[in-house]
Amino acid sequence: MLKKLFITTAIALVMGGVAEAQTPRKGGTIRFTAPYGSSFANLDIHTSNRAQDEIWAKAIHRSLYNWDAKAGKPVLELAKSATASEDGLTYTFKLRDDAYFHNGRKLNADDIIWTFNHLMDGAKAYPGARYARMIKGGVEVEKGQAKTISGLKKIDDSTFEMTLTEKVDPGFYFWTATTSIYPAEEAQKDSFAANPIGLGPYKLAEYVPGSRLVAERWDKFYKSGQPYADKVAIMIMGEASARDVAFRNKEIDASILGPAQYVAYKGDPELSKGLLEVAEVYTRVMGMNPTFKPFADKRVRQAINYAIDTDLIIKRLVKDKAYRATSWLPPTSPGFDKSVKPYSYDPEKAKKLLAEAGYANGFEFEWTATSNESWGIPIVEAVIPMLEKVGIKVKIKPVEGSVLSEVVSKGEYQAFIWSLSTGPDPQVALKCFHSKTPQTACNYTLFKNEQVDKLLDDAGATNDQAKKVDDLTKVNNIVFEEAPYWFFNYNKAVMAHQPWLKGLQPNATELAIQNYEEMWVDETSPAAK
Amino acid sequence: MKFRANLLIGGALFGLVVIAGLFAPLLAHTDPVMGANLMNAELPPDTEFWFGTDAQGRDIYSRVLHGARISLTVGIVSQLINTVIGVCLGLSAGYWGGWWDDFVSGLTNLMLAIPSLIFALAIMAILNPGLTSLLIALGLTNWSFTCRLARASALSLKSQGYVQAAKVLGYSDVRIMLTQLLPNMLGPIIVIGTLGMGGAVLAEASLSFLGLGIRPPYPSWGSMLSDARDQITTAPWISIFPGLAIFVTVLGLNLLGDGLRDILDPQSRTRRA
Amino acid sequence: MTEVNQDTILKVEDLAVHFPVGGGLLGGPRRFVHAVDGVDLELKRGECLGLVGESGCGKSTLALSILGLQKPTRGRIVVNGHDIADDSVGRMTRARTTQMVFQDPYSSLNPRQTVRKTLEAPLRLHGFNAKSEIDDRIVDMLRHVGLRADVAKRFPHEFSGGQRQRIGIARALILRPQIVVLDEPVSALDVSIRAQIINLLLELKETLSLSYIMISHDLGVVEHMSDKVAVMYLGRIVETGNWKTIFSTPRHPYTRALIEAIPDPFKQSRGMKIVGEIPNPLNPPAGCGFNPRCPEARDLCRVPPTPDLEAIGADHLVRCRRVHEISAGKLTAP
Amino acid sequence: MTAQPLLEVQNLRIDLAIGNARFPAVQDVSFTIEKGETLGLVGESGCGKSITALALIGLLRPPLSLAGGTIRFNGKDIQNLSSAEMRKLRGNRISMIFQEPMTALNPLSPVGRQIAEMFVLHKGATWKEAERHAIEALASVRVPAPDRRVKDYPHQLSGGMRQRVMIAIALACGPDLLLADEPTTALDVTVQAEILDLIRELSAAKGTAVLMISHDLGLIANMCRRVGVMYAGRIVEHRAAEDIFRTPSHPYTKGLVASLPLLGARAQHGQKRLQEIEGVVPPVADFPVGCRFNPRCYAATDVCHVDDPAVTELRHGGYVRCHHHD
Amino acid sequence: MAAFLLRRTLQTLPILLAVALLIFLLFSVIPGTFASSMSDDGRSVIDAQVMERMNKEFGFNDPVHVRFGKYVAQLAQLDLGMSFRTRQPVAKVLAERMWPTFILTLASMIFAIAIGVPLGFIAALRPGSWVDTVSMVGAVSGLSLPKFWLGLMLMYLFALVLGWLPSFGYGDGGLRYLILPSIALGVAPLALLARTTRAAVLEIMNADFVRTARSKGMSERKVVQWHLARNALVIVLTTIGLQFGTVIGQAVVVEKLFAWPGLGSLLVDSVTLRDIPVVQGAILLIVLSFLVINTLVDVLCAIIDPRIKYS
Repeated sequence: MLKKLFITTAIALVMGGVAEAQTPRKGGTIRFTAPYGSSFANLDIHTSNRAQDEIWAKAIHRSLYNWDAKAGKPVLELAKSATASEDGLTYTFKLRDDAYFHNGRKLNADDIIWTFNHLMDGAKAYPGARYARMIKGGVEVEKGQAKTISGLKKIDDSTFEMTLTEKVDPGFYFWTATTSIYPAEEAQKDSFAANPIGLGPYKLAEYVPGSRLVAERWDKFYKSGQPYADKVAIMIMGEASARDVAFRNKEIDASILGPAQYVAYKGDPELSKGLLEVAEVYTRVMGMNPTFKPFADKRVRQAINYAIDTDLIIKRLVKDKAYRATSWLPPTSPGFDKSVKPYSYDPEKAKKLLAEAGYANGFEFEWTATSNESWGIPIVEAVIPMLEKVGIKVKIKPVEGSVLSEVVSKGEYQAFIWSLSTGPDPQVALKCFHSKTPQTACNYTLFKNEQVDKLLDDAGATNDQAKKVDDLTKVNNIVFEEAPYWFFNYNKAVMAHQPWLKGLQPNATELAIQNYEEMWVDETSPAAK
Repeated sequence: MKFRANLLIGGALFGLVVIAGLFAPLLAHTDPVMGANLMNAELPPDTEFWFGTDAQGRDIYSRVLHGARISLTVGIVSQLINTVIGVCLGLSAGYWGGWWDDFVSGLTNLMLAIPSLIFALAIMAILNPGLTSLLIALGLTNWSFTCRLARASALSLKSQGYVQAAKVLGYSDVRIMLTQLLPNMLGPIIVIGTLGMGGAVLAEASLSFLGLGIRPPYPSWGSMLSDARDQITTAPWISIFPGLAIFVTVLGLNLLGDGLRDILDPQSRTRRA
Repeated sequence: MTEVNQDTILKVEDLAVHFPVGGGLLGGPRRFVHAVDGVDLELKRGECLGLVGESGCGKSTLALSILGLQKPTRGRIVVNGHDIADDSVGRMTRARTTQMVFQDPYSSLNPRQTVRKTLEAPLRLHGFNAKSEIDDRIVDMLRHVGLRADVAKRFPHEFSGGQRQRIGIARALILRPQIVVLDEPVSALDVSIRAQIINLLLELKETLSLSYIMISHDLGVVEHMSDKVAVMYLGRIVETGNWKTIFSTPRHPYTRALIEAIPDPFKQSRGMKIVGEIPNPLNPPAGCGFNPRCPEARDLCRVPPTPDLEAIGADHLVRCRRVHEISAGKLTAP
Repeated sequence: MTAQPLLEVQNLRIDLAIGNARFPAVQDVSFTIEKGETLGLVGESGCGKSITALALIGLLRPPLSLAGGTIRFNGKDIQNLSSAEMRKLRGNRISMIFQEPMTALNPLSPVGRQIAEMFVLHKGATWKEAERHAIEALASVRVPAPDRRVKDYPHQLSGGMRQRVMIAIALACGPDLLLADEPTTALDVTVQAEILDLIRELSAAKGTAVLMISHDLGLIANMCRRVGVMYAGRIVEHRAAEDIFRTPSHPYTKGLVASLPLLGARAQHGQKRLQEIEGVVPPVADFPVGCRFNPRCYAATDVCHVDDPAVTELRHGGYVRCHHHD
Repeated sequence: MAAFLLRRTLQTLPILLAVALLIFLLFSVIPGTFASSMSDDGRSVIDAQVMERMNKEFGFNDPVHVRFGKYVAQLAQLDLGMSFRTRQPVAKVLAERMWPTFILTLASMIFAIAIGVPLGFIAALRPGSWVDTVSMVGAVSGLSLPKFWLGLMLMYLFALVLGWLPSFGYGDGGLRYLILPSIALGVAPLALLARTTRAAVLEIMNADFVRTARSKGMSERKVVQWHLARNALVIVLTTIGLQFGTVIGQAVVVEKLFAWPGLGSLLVDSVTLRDIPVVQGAILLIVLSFLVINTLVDVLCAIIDPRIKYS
C-alpha cells in the first residue's frame, strides 16, 4: 500500500543536486525567490493560503505535519507519534520535546490547541479554517456557538487528543503553512504581526515589504545539525524576465521557470546542469459547463478531447514542461491508473461524435481564460484552429484571475481553462465530482454520476486502504470517460538552481516551497560567507 | 527647415503604419489568429516567415500587420473620444465661464491629479481586459490636456472681434462655439491629439505588461511584446518586431505632432520668427 | 413712460454696470467695480455720437450694453421705443437694429471663413434663404464698402488692414441695422489708410441713413465725425454737448486736458496740464472723480457726493462744481 | 572744421531673409544727428523705422541683417567694433526705449533691479550702490515714492509708470543718444503728454540726442526740429518739422498731411471729405520697382515705374526723394 | 504668501474627496472579490464557508451606499480602513511602501531634470546646431519607447552583459539598486523636459524684455543668467510638477519589472487581488502626493513669479 505511494513518487524526475551524497556545508546565505507576485501578504501566515506566502513561512514556521517530498506524503513534524483510535476518528499526538519557539520557549500542547481554536475564529475567516473544520467542534467555534473546539483535548504538556468529524488522515489536513503552530500567548500580542515567532529552522531577521525577507539560523531548531546555511534571503520577484536576468547574473540561487525559459535553460550547457523537475499535483483542464447545451452531451465533451492535438501543444507550446493528462488524478496520486491511455488526437472521431450529438455543423462557444502562459489564453490560441477544423468556433473571453475563480465557482461560463489542485490526497481531489459537492466548492462542472457518488462514499467509509485506492481509481476512470473536462496536462514544475545550491526537494505539491533546513550552499556561492 | 523634416519623416512613418493597417488582409501571409500552427512554432525569420513565428506558430509578420489595425484603432478612437470630451467641456467652460467653468476646471484638475495609467488600470480591471475596454479606458482618462487647451483657447478667442461680432449678429452660443471658436482652436488640438495617439499606443503596451491590456483574439503589439518578454533570450524576434512597430508608430506620431505643431500652432510660429 | 422723440432712435437712462471683484473662498471681501455708473444718453436718427475717454473709463462697457452683450445692473436702454432688456426684443431683433464695427481688423474677422461665408451666415441666420437674394445683398454690400464682388471667395489673410476693415463694416451692415457702434474704427489702421475708412463711414451714414455711436480716443477723428460728443471719466459722463461746443469751448477740466494733450505741430504753448493716472476704479476718490488730477481742484471738489451734470448751455452738460469759476476761454489755436 | 556729428548714418541697408531670398527692408537711408539734437523718423508700420533704430544699437536679429552702409557714432563705424566694445556702447552711450512697456520689462524682476543693472554693467557699481542709484533714477523720472517703487514688479505698475521705468533705464548712464521707438503709442493721451514732456526735459537737461520714432506726424513735429519721413524702407523726405506740415514736398507727405483729421480743421473747413491716399502699404517682399510710392501716387508718371528717384536737395533745407517734387 | 498657500491647500481638499468618491464607485462595481482572488491560481482553493465569511467581514454584502457612508466616515477620521490581504491598517501598509516609491520617483525626476533641462537649454541656445538636432532626435525617440521594454533592455545591458549594476530589487536601498529603475522611469520625463525647456527658452529668447536686456549692453551670458533663466524656470517648473504625476503613474510598470517594493507594485497587486481598501488608499496617497508636489511647484512659481500670487 504505502509501497505504491513510494513507487509513484519515483516519477518525479530528480536531476539536480538533490541526491548527491556530499557532506552539507555550514554557513552562507541561501538566496531564494518567491516568484508568484510582487509581495507577501503579511507576516501572519494564518491569513494566507497562497503558495507565495508559504515560501517564506516554511523558513519560520512549522505545522503539525510536514510534506515529505521524497516520500510524497505528509509526515509528522512537531509530534513524535500519532495513534489512531479504533474507529479511526480520534488521534493521540505526542509532541516532540526538542521543539523551541524562536523566543526560546518550548512547544506545548496548549500552543497546538490555541492555534486551531485561533484558526476557527469565525470573525477572522482564516483560510486554514477549511482544515481545522475537520476537527469535531470546530464549526461551532467558527459560528461563535462555542469558545473552544471540543474535539481537542490536552492530556499533558506534550500530549493532546484530536477527534475528527470524518475518517480521514489528519496528515493531509495539517501540513500546510496556513495551519502553522503559533506560540499561544506571544501570538496574541500586537508585536507578533511584525515579529512572527515560529518553530521553523530560521528566525526573522529583516523584512522589506515588497522586496525581500531575510531569516537567520535558529540554533535551537529540533533537527540536529540543521539548518546548514546561516541565512535565508527570500527575494520577491514576480516578473519572470527580471528573474531570468537576475539568475543568469548570479544574484539569486534559484528560480522557478516558465516554458520559454525552460527551453532556454535546457539548451544551455551550463544552466541545464541545475534544473530540478517535478510532476506537480495540478491538472490543467478546460472545464465545460453542462448548462451550455452542447456541453451537456458527453459525446461533445469527448469530441473536444479528441479534436485537440494535446501532445502537440505540450510539445511545441508548453515545451514539454508538462505531462500529458490522462485523467483527473496526477501520476503521483495513488488513484492514478497507468493502464488508461489518454484521448488520442482523432479529428475524424471527433467529427463523428459531434455528428452523433447533432452538431455536424459545429457550434460556437465562449471560452473564459486568464492570460496565464501555461493555462490561459496562449493555450487557447493554439487550440482555436484545432477546434475550428472540426467545426467548433471559439470566442475568447479574457478575464483576470480573481474573476475567473468567481465566474467558475458561480457557473457563469460556457468553458474555462484553469489549473486545478488534484492532490496530494486523491480522496479530497475526487470529492469534487461528488454530486453533493456544490459548484462553489469545487464541482465546477456540476458533475453528477450515481456510481461515482457511491464509490466515493464507500472510499470514505472504508478502513481498507487497498479498497479505498481501488474505488478512487474507478472514480478517476469514470471521470475520464465522462470527460467533464478537456484533460490537458499535469504541470511539470521546473526550478533552476545555481550549482552551489544543494539539498532541494522535489516537492510535488509546489516546487517553490522548500524545507530550507535541508538546503545548503557550497563555497562557490557568491554568498558563501 | 527642421520642421519640414519632422513632418516628412513623421508622416512617412505614420503613413507606413496606416498602409500596413489598411491593407493588412492583403499584405498578410496568414490569418493572425487562425494561422496558428504549432508545427511552425518559434521559427526565426526566413523567406517564408519574414519576421519569424511565435510560440503558437503564427506568422509574426502577419500579426504585426494586423496589429497596426489594433494600434491605429486604439490611437485614433481613444483620442477621438478624448478630443470630443475635452473639446466639449473645455470649449463650453471657457466660453460660458461661471459655475460651469469652475466645475469643469475642478473635473480637469481631478483628472490631472490621478495619473492616467492608474486610472486606465482601474477601468481595465472593472471592464475586463479587451479592446472595447481599452478604448473606453484610454478614451476617458486623457482628455484633461485637451480640455485645458480648449478652455484656454476659448477664453482667449471669445474676446476676439469676430466672436463678439457673431454675438452682435445674433448667433446662439452653441453656434458661436461651433462655427467661430472650434475651427480656430482646432490646430493645437489636432497636435495634442496626434501626440496623444502615440501616448495611447504606449499606454496599451504598458497595460498589457500589467496584464490588463488587449487580449486575443486581437493581435495587439502591446500584448505581443509583453507576452514575448520571457522569450527575449531564446526567440528575440517575437518581441523585436512588435516592439519595433510600436517604436516606429509612436516615433512617427510624435514627429508628425511636432511638425503639425510648427504649422498649426500659431504660438510656435512666433517662436520661429 | 419714456417719451420718444420722433427722431430719437436710442435712449440710455441711468445706465449702470457693476462688476464683482474678488469674493469667494478666501478671495477677500467681494467688491464692485462701477464700470458704468449712471449714464444718460440720447442718439438721434442720422447722428454720430462720439464717446471719448481714456482706457478704463467705461466707454466699451457702455457700448456692449447698448449692443445687448452686457447686462446692465441698473437703468434702461431703449431702442426704437423698446426696452432691449424686454424679452420681446429678442437677440435677433436686436441684431437687426444694432451692429458694431471693431477696432482691430485683424482679430475681428474669422480667419477660417471666406468673405462670402462671413457675410452669408448672418443672412441665413436671419431667415434669408433664397440664394439669389443672398447673392444680391452680398454683392450690393461689397459695392457699398468699396470692394469688388470677386473678393467674396477669399480669406481674410489675403487682405490688407484697410480692406479687412471694409469687410468688417460690410458684415456690420449686411443686416441693414439702424445703429452702428464704431469701436475705435481707424486706430489700428495705417495712417495713410485712415482717411479712406473715415470717408467711407461718413458716406455710408448718409446713403444707408445710419446712426453711429463712435468710441475713440483720437480727438481729431471724433471732431471730424461726430455730431455730438460725450466725454467719460471713471464710468460717468463728465461733459457732453454738440461737437463744436465741446471742441471750441470745453468746460470740464478733463475735457480741456484731453484736448491739450494732443501733440500739435503748430502749438508749443502748453496751458493746462494734468498729471497722474486714472485712479483705481475699485477705490474711486470721494467727490468729483477727477479731483486728484485736476489742476483746478479745490476743497469743495473733494466732498461727496459726486457732482451732478449741470446744463450750462443748449445741450451742453458739464459735471463740475467749479464750472462757472473756470474761465471758458477758447482752447484750440487756429 | 565743423563739429563731428554724433551719429552719421550713410546708405544704410537692412535685409530681410525669407527662405533663401533676401529683400531690402531698409535701403539708402542716410541721416545725421548732432549732439543734443532730436531727430524724428515718421512712417507707417513696415516702413523700416524701428529696424533702423535696432540697427543703430546693433540688435538686429535674424531674419533681419545689416547689409550695407555705415553707421558712425562719434566718428567710429560701429560695424568695426568688437562685440565687447559694442556692448560697452549699448545702453551706456546709446540706449533705447520700446513701444510696449508691458513686455519690455522682465516681469519677474523688480524694477529697481532692472534699473540697477545699468550701473552694475556700465559703471562698475556694486549691487548695493546700484540700488541706491536706481532710486535716484526713478526719482528723476518723477515716479512718486521711488524708494518703495524700486521693489515693485512691472505688473504692479501702470503703463505710464512702466514707461517711466524704461526711460530711467535708458537714461541711467547718461547716454549720448536715446532711441525712442514709439514710446507712447500704447499709452493714453494724457499719459502720453507727460511721457513726452519727460523725454524732452530730461534729454535737454543732459544734452542727450534723441531719435524719436513714431507713426504720429503731429507728435514728431511737436517733438523734433528735423523730421525724416520714411516710406517702404526709404527716407522719402527730410525736412524741418514745421516745413513738413506747411510745405510738404513729397506726394506721400502731402497726402498724409492732407488726410489727417487734425483738431480744429472741421471748425475751419467744415466736414468735408478727407483726402485719401489710394492703395495700401506694400509688404517688404513686394516693394515696387522704381519709386516705391508709385502705385499710390497721384503724380506718378512712367519714369516713376522704372527709375528710383534720387535725392533732391530742397531750397529751404532738407531733401526729397521724388521725380516730381514741388 | 500665507494666504496663497492656505488657498492652494484648501483647493486640494475637494479634489481629494472627489477622487475618493470616484475610486470608491469604480471599485464597487469591479468584478471579483478578495475572497475569489485568493483562489485565482487554482492552487490554493478556499472553501465556500470561508469565502462567505470573508465577504461578510469585509462588508461586501452591504449595499454600495452603506459601504460608501462607512468609508467616508472612516476617512473623516483619517482612517483608510483595513487591508483585506494583510489584515493591517491600510495606512501602515502604505507607509511601508511609500519610501521606495518616493526615492524612485525623486531619483528619476532628478535624473530627468539634471540632464533634460540643461540639454534643452543648450539646444535652445544653439538652435539648428548638431547638439540641438541630436538631443531633440534623442528626446523624441526617448518618448517613443515602451517603458518596460526600455527597462528590460537596461537590465540586460547593464546587469547581464556588462555586470555593472544589480538587475533588480531594492537591496539595501543603496544607490546601486536605484540607478537602473530610475533611468527606465526617467527617460520619458527627461525627453519631455528637454523639449519643454528648449521651447520655453526659444520663446523667451524672442521676448521683448530680452531685447531690452540686450539693449542695455548685457552679454548673452548675463542675459541668460539675469533674465532668461528665471522666466524659463517658471515654465519648466510647471512641467516638472505635471510630470511627477505621469512618473508616479508609470512607476507602476517600472516597479513591477524591477521588483521594486513601492506603491506602484503594491497597487497593481492589490488591484489583481481585489484588496480594495489598499487600492483606494494607494490612489488617494498618489493623488495627494501629486497635489502636494504641484502645490509646492505653485508656491515655488509664486516665489519666482510675483504675478501668480495676485491672480
